Amino acid sequence: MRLAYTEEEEEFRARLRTWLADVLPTLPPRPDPLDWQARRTYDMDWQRRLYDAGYAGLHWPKDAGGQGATPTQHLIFLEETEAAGAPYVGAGFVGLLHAGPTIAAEGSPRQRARWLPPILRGEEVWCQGFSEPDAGSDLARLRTRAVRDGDTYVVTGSKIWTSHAEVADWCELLVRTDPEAPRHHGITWLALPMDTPGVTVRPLRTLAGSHEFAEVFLDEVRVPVDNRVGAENDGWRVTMVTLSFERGTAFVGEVVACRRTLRLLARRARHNGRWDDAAVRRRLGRLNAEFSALWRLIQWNVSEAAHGLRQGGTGVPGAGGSVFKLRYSQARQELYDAAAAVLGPAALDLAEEWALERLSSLSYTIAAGTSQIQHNIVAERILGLPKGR
Amino acid sequence: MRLAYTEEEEEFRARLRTWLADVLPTLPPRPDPLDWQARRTYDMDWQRRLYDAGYAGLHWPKDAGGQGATPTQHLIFLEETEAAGAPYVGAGFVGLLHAGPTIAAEGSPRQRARWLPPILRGEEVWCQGFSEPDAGSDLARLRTRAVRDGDTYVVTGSKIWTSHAEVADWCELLVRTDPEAPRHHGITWLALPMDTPGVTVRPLRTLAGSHEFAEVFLDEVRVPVDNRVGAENDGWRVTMVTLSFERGTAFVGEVVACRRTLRLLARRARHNGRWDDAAVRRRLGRLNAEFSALWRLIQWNVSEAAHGLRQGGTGVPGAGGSVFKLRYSQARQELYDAAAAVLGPAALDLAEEWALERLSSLSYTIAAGTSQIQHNIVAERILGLPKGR
Amino acid sequence: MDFRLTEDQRALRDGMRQLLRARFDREALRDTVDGAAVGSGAAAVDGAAVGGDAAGTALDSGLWRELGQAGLFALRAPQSAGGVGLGLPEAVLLFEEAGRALLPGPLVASHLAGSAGLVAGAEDGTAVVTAVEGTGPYGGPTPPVEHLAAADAVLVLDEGHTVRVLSPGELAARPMRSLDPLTPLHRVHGRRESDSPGARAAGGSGREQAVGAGVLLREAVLLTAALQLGSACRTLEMAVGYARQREQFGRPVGAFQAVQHLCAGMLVRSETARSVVYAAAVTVDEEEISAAKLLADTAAVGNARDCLQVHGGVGFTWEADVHLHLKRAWLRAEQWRTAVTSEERLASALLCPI
Amino acid sequence: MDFRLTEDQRALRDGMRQLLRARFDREALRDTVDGAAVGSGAAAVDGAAVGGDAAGTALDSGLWRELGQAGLFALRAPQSAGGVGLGLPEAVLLFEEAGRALLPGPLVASHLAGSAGLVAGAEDGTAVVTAVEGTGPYGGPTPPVEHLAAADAVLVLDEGHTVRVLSPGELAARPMRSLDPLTPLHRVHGRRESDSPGARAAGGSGREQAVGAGVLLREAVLLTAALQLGSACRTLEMAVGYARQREQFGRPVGAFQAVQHLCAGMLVRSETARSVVYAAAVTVDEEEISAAKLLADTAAVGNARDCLQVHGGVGFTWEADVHLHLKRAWLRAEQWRTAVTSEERLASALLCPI
Repeated sequence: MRLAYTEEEEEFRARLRTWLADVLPTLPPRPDPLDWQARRTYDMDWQRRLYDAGYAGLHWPKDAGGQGATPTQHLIFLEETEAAGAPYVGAGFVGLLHAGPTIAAEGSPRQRARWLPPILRGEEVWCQGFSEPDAGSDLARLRTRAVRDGDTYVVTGSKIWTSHAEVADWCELLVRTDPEAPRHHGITWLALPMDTPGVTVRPLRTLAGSHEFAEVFLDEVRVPVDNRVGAENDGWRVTMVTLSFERGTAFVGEVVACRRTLRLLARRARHNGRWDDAAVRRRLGRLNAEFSALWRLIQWNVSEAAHGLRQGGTGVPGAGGSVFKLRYSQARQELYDAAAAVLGPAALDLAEEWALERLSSLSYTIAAGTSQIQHNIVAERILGLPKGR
Repeated sequence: MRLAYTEEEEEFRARLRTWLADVLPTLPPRPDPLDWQARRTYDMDWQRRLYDAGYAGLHWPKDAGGQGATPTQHLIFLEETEAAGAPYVGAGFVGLLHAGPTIAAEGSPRQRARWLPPILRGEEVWCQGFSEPDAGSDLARLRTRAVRDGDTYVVTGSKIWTSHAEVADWCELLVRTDPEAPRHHGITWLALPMDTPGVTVRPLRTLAGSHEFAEVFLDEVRVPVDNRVGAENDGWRVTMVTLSFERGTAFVGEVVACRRTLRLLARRARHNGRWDDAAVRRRLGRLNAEFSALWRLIQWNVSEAAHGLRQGGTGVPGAGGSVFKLRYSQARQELYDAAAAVLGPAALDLAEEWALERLSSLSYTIAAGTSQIQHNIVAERILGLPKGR
Repeated sequence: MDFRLTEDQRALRDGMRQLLRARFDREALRDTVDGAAVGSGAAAVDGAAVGGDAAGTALDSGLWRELGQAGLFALRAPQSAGGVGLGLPEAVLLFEEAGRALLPGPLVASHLAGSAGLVAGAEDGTAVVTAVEGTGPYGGPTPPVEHLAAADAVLVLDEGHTVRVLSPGELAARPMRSLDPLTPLHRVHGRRESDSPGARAAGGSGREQAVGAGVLLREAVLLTAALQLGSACRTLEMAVGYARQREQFGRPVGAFQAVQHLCAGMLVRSETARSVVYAAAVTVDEEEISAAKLLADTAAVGNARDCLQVHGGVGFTWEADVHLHLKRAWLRAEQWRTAVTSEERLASALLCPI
Repeated sequence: MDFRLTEDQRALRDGMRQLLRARFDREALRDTVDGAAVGSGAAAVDGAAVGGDAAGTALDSGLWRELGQAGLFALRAPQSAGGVGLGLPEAVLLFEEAGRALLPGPLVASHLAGSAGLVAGAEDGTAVVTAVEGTGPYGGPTPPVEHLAAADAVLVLDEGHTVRVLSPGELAARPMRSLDPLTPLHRVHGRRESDSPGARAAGGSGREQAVGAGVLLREAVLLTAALQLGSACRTLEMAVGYARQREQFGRPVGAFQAVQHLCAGMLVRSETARSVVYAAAVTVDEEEISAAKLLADTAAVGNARDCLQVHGGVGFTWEADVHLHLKRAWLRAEQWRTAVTSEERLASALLCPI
């Protein structure tokens, strides 16, 4: 139990802070959230600056062009960039955190050479084609079909919840190549160029009124077999490898932001008089405890991941990841409910940032495995309870 | 929607109030809760007074010796006796509310003549032998065996959670007569004289430190076949008939008592300063709403039962019963948690009545069908969701 | 004592349900949302303050007149005054149906004005009436005013005062970017002094009777609770319907205990709320009305959230109706007596001698 | 930064677990309960005020000395003073084990006295030390004092003052019917003036060093949180063990989603609490200690309740251990900083500049 950072880690932090202080004032103005092209340009510009400064692919292995940083350095990076108000990874998300690491781990040398450098340099945008309308938590229902025709796959189906599809160059796509195979067998991983004929992108509006996601329709889309990463029907395993690259750091920035929000909320309450209500005040106090604990839980998960890596393991966060996810999705919703209690009638005004974020927070108990599924995972895989039916 | 009581109902209430005002001051002092014999005597004395005043078996049919009162009159009776601080049914509970009504509905003329009058006159005490250590919510696991030997059944097994077993004359017993039959088939209803050789009663201590319950061990106990009510292997149906006799009134007295407790708690909080804490105050305010609603829910359930009876139905509360049970068991626990918040350190002192009742309240989400089972019942039987697995 | 609805009450409720099915079905609802969303969708993202009103009113005046003809607004006006002559219990049943259908518009204020004869034309739906509440729960700002741009008159309801009726132009108000796409909202700052022709006393339209705001406030709270109750019932139906039909892991999700228990909990919330909402309609008891609003708010918000959870990703889309219920439920929880106020009142009541 | 336990820390924890397994297993626990219950069982029902103490102390002085020999009390005293010379993180690990085993006794006060050298004999378990806290969360009565009759000395810890050490006889106190059968409690009314020999200054046993109560109070809060954490982990284990073995409807109840989700929720509670309890042991930060106590209280109480629910009727019996955990958890939630105090402090901290 050593919460202090090592000298090396503190040096990394100091260097990063200096760089951020230099670079942030030189950034162009933030783009209009509705202008996808401008967002892409802005995010890729930021990625290029990271690349030039030696921060691109921080957690990627060195042989893939990354920096081979430890999970703790990655934690520090995410903490400091969020605290400094630096741009978020944005359009680079899928490339840097999912598709890239997958290709780095499972791709052929040619595939790595083709796809990885443009991700790191901020030249190509990837999106993710995993979810389908009918396959929520249940991958057995993944129905996008790929039929082999010579040296191409002919793909037909549809994907949902795809971010940045409008401006992506590539899509990491899961398709069903063996319709007879049970559950997650018979699935294959393909890299689909988004300008292939037959690909249609339709924005998907969320309840928050935003268009952060899209649906992608695939009508006899031809994808070269060369674009397949890993073996045919082995796509599920290939995909799972990706997860190891988060190493417990997935929500670092968000938790830092939540803690800042909490302090701002307390000030707002002080200002509008709700602070005098003991119930409101104590609710904020309890949330302070929640988010302190969640921050420590992240540090713990990162420590375990780092240890696992040193031992030659994958660094996939085990128990801690699901525990964190369950508690955090709950706490985040409670945070924005508390925000509404502080705001009062102003919570009905979407011009209030927190009113809008309250709406977005509703997805947290659903996305990336509903809380129901997460509970099942914890019960069966961690606690060893008999398989539920 | 007519919440006012009819003239006839108000007359019934007025007559009852007058009688209670006359009789309550003449009662002997309350017995020591540890002295079972004294409790029996006290409870049976009260029952005899009810009998003499024409209130015995209020909700029993007239042809069984009861008063044939409507569910609404029964509601009024329970409300008024609780409000006046009259004795609770106590040792008469099983006879008057379960065994008696079962015999009235399913017994032969001889059985009715033998068993019903002593119940109404407060002469014989019944206890209930349904639950078993291994058969909680799942009756398929009921294992007390009865083997036919001429004109007797030979019964071996054990029962748990039996109230008043120490002073009971009779036990309404569910036994398994067909071990091959599935689930609730193959069960038979027997009236067991508690002084039969082979019957052993052992007090069962609850977490509240009380001995309200006992275990009953049966070692080759011989019960005459004449004591069987209903057909062999038909005991489950026979037993279910009993439930209809509560007609939504099961918790009337308790809800009246909870509402009184809530007012007393508010006064206590006012007195010890916790009332100044908005969070404590509003918690009590919300509980006030909860119990107002629960009271209305009872009235509704009773209205439905009365209507069902008038239509020639059973008067079994349907949806309303499970909804009430789920909400009430939760609200009762919240009430005593709020009591602990008001009491502060005094909640650690069992000399405080509420501290002890807080412990007892823990059984409410477990007894008579856990909240989990109740949720299932509501989901499947009322909402028509597919059978869970 | 008989809690059940009378046959007349059932018939009235069924009639309203049929009317709404015919005139405001799901397609009409979504058309209204799409109409309103042109402005508010953009407003939610870019910087311009464009309220739903500016993008075209969400109110269908034809439908409003039909509701008037069906007696929704004049329901409690005496027959001698051209009203239907029914009571609060009947009004509660109709408002429950309106809540179920997510009917937009200042229903509560228009009903109060129409039934108490405060604004000419309110009773038959030719005039649309909205309202301003008194101070908020912390003595702070009043809740926003809904449908101000579409309104012909504004009731001012302040506890302890008589009702005042203003014309919308008399209010100094700024449009908000309303959370609820079907309910344009304005933040009220005060009276506009420049062009104010002075507040008309309660009992406009010629009649001079002064009405205390207290009675109308209580009724507004109760009717809002009824709207919430209807919404809670509807989201339960939506959740159950979806759980029956959506399959995962080879069976309907409704066969999973976790989903079953969410749905059962929703029924418990709505039926508990119903018992006290209906009772409060009969007793018109101040304490019971607070209980009704508190539990109906909890049921509407809780059920909408659980309905969203049962729907999973689908529930998070704009195309699903769940969010419309949740947003309206959040809005109504801030209107006409918040939880803070209700709980405080219910707490104080515990100290009163019985 | 490395959050994981060191090998030494693991060994220390395992050693404590083994010691407790050998010297205070389930049988010993139940024997202690049966011994204490003679009085409190009767007390719970009849009118006589018989505390656990009157019926014989629940403290096993042999065990207490063994704990002393194992270093539990002198753990943080410097080696130069005959102590073990370890820190709060190690103390937290040992207290977690004590909480898991439901070890009775004034562990926190004895550890504080032994590690700070405040009472001679505390360090090796020959003296038993209990404590009185300052005012309660509303400025009201202090929490009750535990194991007063078995104690040789009483620490008085009042924020902003130095520690005082009294002999038990100096306190005017009345026995309570303790909720927890293993923890006799007294309500303190004040100092007994008649036979009071005056309070000895902190630093009894010859040494004169004055110790501020603030530091010890913080440590008491943290160590109590560790006890709660251990209890929360134990009730989780009990629930999982029972759910695996108990069958209903033809399969283990642990195969039902409803039970699975209860258990998963318990793990989430205990692991979240653990992260902040361990961190607070390292930082000894006032704010983080409040968070640790708050979340550990919630975990201990919540897990005990859910454990009871998983056990069903069996959990409601005296023979099951669940209730012992729940009662101790409730007691500890009232001791050494209640939720009200923690939440208020954590709220105030939000307003401090970073």
